[in-house]
Amino acid sequence: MKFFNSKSNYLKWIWNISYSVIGLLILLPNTSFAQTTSGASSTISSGDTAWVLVSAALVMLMTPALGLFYGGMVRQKNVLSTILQSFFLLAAISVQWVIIGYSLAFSPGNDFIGGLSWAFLRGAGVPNPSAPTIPGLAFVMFQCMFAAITPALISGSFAERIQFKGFVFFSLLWTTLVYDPICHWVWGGGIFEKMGALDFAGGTVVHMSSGFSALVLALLLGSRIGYGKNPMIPHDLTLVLTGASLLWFGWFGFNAGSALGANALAANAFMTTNTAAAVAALTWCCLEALHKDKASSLGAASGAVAGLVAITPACGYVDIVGAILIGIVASLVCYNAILLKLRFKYDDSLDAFGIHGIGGTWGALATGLFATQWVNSHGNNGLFYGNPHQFLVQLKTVAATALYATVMTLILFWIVDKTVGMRVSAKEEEIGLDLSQHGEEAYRY
Amino acid sequence: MKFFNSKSNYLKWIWNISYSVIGLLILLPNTSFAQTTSGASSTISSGDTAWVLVSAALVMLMTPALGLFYGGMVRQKNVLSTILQSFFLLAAISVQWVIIGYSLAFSPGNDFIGGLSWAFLRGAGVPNPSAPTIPGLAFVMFQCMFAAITPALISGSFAERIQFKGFVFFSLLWTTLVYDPICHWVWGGGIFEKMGALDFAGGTVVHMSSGFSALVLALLLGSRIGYGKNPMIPHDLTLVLTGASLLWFGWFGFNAGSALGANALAANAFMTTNTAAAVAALTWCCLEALHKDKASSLGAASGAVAGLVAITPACGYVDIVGAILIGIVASLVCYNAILLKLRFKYDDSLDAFGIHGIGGTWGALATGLFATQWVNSHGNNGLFYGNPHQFLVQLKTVAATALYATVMTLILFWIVDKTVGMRVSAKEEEIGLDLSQHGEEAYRY
Amino acid sequence: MKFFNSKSNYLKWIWNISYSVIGLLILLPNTSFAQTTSGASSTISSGDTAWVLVSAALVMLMTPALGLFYGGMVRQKNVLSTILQSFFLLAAISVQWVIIGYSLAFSPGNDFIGGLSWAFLRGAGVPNPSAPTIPGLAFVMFQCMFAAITPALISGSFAERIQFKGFVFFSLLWTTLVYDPICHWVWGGGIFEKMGALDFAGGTVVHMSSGFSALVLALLLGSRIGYGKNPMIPHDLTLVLTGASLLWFGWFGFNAGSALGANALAANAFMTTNTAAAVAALTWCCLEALHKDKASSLGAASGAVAGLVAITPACGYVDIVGAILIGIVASLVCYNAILLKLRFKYDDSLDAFGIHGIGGTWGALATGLFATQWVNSHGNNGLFYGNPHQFLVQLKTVAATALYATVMTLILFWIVDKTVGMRVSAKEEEIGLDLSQHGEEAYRY
Amino acid sequence: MKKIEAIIRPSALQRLLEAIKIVGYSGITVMEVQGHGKQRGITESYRGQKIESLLSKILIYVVVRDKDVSKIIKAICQAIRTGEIGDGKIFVSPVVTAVRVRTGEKGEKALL
Amino acid sequence: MKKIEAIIRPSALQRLLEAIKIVGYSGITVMEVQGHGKQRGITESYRGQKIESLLSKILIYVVVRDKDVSKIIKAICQAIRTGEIGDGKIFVSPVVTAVRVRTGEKGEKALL
Amino acid sequence: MKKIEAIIRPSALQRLLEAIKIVGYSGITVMEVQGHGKQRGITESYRGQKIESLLSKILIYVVVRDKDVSKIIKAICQAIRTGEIGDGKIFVSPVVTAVRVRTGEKGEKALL
Ligand SMILES: Nc1ncnc2c1ncn2[C@@H]1O[C@H](COP(=O)(O)OP(=O)(O)O)[C@@H](O)[C@H]1O
Ligand SMILES: Nc1ncnc2c1ncn2[C@@H]1O[C@H](COP(=O)(O)OP(=O)(O)O)[C@@H](O)[C@H]1O
Ligand SMILES: Nc1ncnc2c1ncn2[C@@H]1O[C@H](COP(=O)(O)OP(=O)(O)O)[C@@H](O)[C@H]1O
Repeated sequence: MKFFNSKSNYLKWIWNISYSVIGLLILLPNTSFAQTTSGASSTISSGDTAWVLVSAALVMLMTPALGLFYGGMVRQKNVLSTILQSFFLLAAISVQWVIIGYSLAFSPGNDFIGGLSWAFLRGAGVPNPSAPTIPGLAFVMFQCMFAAITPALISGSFAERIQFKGFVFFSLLWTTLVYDPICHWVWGGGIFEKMGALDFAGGTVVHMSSGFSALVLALLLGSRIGYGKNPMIPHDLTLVLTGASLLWFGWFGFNAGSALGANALAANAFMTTNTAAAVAALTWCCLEALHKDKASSLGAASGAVAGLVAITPACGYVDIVGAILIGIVASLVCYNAILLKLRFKYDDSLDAFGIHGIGGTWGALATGLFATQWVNSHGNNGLFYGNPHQFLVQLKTVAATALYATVMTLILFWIVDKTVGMRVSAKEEEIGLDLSQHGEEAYRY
Repeated sequence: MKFFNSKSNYLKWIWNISYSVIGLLILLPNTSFAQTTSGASSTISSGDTAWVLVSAALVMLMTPALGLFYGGMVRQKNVLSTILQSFFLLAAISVQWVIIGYSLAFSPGNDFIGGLSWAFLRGAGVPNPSAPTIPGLAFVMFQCMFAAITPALISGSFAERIQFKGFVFFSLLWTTLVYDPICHWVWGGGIFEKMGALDFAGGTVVHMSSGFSALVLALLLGSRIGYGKNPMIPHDLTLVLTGASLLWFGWFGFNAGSALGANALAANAFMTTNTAAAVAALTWCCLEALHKDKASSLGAASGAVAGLVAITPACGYVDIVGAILIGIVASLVCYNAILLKLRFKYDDSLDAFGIHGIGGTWGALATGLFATQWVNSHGNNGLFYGNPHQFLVQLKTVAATALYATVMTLILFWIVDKTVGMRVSAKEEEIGLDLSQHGEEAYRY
Repeated sequence: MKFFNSKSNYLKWIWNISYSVIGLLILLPNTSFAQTTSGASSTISSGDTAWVLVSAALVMLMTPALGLFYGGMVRQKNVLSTILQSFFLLAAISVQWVIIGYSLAFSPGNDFIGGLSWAFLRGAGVPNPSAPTIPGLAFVMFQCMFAAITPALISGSFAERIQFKGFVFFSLLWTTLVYDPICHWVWGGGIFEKMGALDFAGGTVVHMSSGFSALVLALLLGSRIGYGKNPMIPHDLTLVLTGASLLWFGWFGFNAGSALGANALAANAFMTTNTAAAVAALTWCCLEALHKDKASSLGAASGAVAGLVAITPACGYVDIVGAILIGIVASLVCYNAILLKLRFKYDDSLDAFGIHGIGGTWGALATGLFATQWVNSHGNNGLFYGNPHQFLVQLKTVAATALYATVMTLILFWIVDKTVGMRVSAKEEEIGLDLSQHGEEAYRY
Repeated sequence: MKKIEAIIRPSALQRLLEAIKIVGYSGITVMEVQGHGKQRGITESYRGQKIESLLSKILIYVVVRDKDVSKIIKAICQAIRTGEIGDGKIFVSPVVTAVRVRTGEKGEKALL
Repeated sequence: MKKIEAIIRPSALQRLLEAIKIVGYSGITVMEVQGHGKQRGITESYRGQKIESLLSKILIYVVVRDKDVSKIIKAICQAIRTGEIGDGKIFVSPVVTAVRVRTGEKGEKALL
Repeated sequence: MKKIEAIIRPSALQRLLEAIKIVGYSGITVMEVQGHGKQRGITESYRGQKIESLLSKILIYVVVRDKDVSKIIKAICQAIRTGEIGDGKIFVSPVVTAVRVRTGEKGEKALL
């Protein structure tokens, strides 16, 4: 069987990784941390540092939480592979980030990408200019967790039918060539930042980029065998609810942590985040009650996540009214996006596009509508506060992000599919990815 | 079947909610956040802010954790409905709180209830007087999470037999008319505060109010079909233990966060909380070992929760000796309260009264026994430290809370039962609430 | 059956505990907390306090997380007993610590053990000298959580065949006579500290001590019935992954919290912790891919934990290069240690020795290799930074810890086995510990 | 010997077990199944995907001496009949022999 | 009366249910089992311990009138055959009688 | 053809599978059941509610040619007998026919 013969591929992969790691280790002087603990420590705020470190831990938790959320939604035979996709990316991207990702995203470069001068965290001993009151490494790690969860979000679209090897290669390439650049555009001094785009915690860079890539992958990979005929129904909704709850919990770090300090702005982001999630969960339940007479737990969880996605770019720029409206509309659009999928019969298994792509787009645009300098004087006003220009800027970033993510995913899919392979064989799919890709079963009596 | 015909009820409900939301939106000027980020920011402590924001996140996690704790204890066919009751309330009360609850509880009013002047968080941009070192919104959100978990606690008593619609209406009314006022009495400048009652983190307002209401509901709803004949046994104790662990974890935010700052008082509350939980868990295990020769995992979890409940009002006023004694007695009284239930044959499904009602009452009284100004100079001494008056005050608040919660629950039950309906039909109960109320099943091969 | 006749043992136990508690309560003056909230509060940093309190909560979560991690790995009939072993120790050691453990570990004493002068936390109202910027009780509670998880780590070796009573007695004795002294040696001013040993967050005191004791217990208790013939395979890997994820999350508190402040050192520990965990998870997956052509989810989780164990003593002394190398080697040695077990046919059920014993030893030694004063000027340089002496010191502490833990465990096992009994009967083992020791079953339809 | 299989509501399990015990059989095997008969499932819906659920049932199975068959059937019906759809079905089928592994006893001796 | 047991791939369940419904039987019982036939499991490995896995299968079981047996078998084969190893097996065994608990009806009347 | 059902301890499953394989049958179906025979359960207690537990058992089921019945029974007994209560039971019942879905083969050919 094919999956018993891939040793050589693994070997190559291990070799390549080892080679580059060792190579870089030799090149690097060991002075990368010169004087971490001294330096300009007088400007460091212990309160801000405590908050950002906690936030980084909270965001870290989101990646495995996403694994549980997704893992509960697949069929039993694929649950481990789905959870592992998130868990593994937490590990893989954590390494990618400290070696090269942080540098590509944040080190000085051009409008489109940073350089390699901060590879291996060289120079991260001093505070990053965008977070002057916290140690440089706190900022690095906070951002690291964002990089880890973003490709994991995509995994909702190709669940239950992707090769593990193909998944690993694709995700590493995608993070390096899609996430890191867009992160540079938005927060690393790149083109979006220069255009004055507002994205507080990652509407474009996290949710849109992953959501549109997810759509492309779902289309390129094709549907699961039996899709549309056999029911493909969550195998454990308690896992889904646990995952969604931990996501909600972790999202406070994601959004309020993006204030990069423990201050009124963080409190505002905390409030808008919670409010939008709550409103969206209620809205989704209402829609279900209207459509099929019953609110469901999967619906409540989906709604909450949709609201959290949509408020992400806006949370530090909008007030309570903005948060409520963003939450309501988030559920309206995502709920219908998911129904569309059933109509057009593409198989975005766990609705990564329906929730992150659509929700992220709405959030990015809504920031251009509801942003107000009353909330954040370093932000800008949106359309409803008399500044239509901001909405235009947001529109442009939305279009650019969607386009870039789509095109790059097409290219990367093609490359990985031709070299390592992306889709499992029909037999492996029937047996399930847990057994065929990992030689394990989740549950046993 | 009846549950297929309730569309009109849902429609009405959605209409009502939308109507009021939109109405209020129109009435409100959009200046609700005037200058959030500026203001008297000079007095804000980033350390205190970090701690309270984290605490708010920890308390948020408690509500779904409660869902898991309760969800593991019901039969498989009701697990989703039970988890959803908590999850949904997190959403619903989060919205209620920012719209109207916070104002009812904390805005200036009379001795019994606040006003509507802070509806939609108007004025929350400045620090609340009771927490001058943190942003106003941090205080709002911290308190929001308390409001969300309190009605969720009740759900332990009516699990496995309540209509989802009835549950939603009842809980919203209960929060508005029972929780918000009592919160005002205790922390919002109301009658209890004026009497000098001590309730550090919510013994009366959270645990007693929910516990006594739970008892009333259990009696009014009647027992589950087959109660006393068929075993009604936890379907997944790993879920119960997971939930209990997360509750313990979140309770540090609940109790130590109630110091509203990162200081020695918070550290004391952290210590007393952990100690009482630990002592109570051990005591419960010992009682089981005596009674039936085996300590059980459900017992350890129940004991820990009983201890956490009992220490809640006392944690910022007592020292280690107080914490140990409160923990021991908490398990003694709750353990026996649960056995009473079996004698008197009422069906408090998951012992919401036995643990929160009884444990909360003991905690509120114990605060009047063990409180000492050595620990908290802003507090008061209790009976054992020479101040019998404090015990009397605590007695009064206990009686008033129990009475108010009982009477109001009677009234609200009657109203909701006559209009929306509270109990499911026998057939729906047999099928299980997951299928009959939500059209879902939790587990699937 | 034997396990129905043990009432007298329980009674004795309860009596002993009650007796000592009450005795101590009478002896103690109630002034243990004199002026907690005032005192030298001017030096307290709210940011540092917030961080350490949060870290304490994170470390608390690790103990039940370990329960889930281990619980998923045993067979279904033993899952509750396994989770309960961790949960119960959280309670039992929390009480032991505030009564006597903290004093034994940290109060002034000789080189080998502290005294009893700080029993019942007397004097903990003022900051501990090693953490001058946080309230004394914050330090006490942070350390408490370390004491709780350490004996829980051992439980991986004797899972599925130990008597609950024997387990309880052994663990309490072990904590008092093994953990508390070693903690004193390392952090309480004892012999290791005087030798200049570096152990940032507990490589020797937490992981080696538990790991070597685990090995001894596995050998003394003997293998599970059928070991080597019947497969003894994880019954729920989603639980394992959930536990591992929460461990990773909590470990940020464990390691970065050990900086005892929110500062650049904490950020460094955060980064090295995450990096080592990530690298080790990847390495383990690669080893599996090489050996058996498939990376597994159990492997990824095991690797992450191995990396976290190994970086623990080093996290505040090494930089990114050290973290990467420590992570890679951690997986190499632990992976092979586990295979050794299969060769030598001893039954370390869940590889407590293979991961904590071996990983902890490697971490302690590696600290002597990679430590650098660039990272922590209060630390020291290691061998690779020109200071071979440090490596020798580390070697000595490693040897002493392994020896002391081994000998003491031999003695304690003998005592408890002769008095209370350690191993369950064959029939109880066949039925499973959940039913035979706790009268419960985990799952039910 | 006959094998009696009853497919019943989960909530009727306790009553059934007692009824069978009274007739004098201690050997009983129970399994969790799903099914539908006249009683149909309920429509479930997951993000727009609809399926009709099967209902959770318990299959209880006891092998008895030929002469006890009608006694057992009567006892079961009495114990669990509610008169509502979903009460369940009983199937009786032949068994050639039974063996008690512990002793190697064969036939009816192995049953009790 | 005959009892027809089919042990099939989980993914074929829906098609099977529909096939049986078309023949006219609404009473069906389904259970989750594990097994292997010609199709062997895959080697699993957990920290060095190896075992050969059994495969997850569905056992579907329906009691029918004698005259419907061959119709049902044909319907099942048509519905789920892929021609690959792992398609499943059908076993037919005798049933002496059937009882509808709700009404006490016996025999073939109790089936439909 | 006969259907052989053995209800055994979970811990005996591996040995049983090997024993059956040796006799020459690769087709085997396994399911998780609960039960009690002479061996009774243990009293469980949950917050004061007591019940007697059923014990977890494995039901293993294999359809064989008539002539192999006694061989299989002997193999099973040898493989898993400990002499303790709880060793398990074997039931043998008639099977009318068997069908291999993949090929449509009927009868004993379909078994192996
Ligand atoms: N002919 C049959 N073959 C197999 N199982 C059946 C059959 N008829 C009924 N069942 C099983 O019995 C269960 C109970 O049937 P039920 O709906 O109570 O029957 P009725 O409504 O005819 O009284 C069903 O859920 C199904 O699992
Ligand atoms: N002789 C048998 N006795 C019991 N169960 C069997 C037997 N043969 C097959 N099975 C069951 O049927 C399932 C499907 O068999 P399958 O592998 O499709 O057979 P084949 O490859 O011969 O077509 C197996 O997994 C097993 O559970
Ligand atoms: N007459 C019977 N009918 C159905 N199942 C039975 C019968 N007798 C025993 N069993 C099943 O066999 C299992 C093992 O029986 P066991 O206790 O080992 O029998 P014994 O003690 O007589 O040797 C029981 O748990 C039960 O599930």
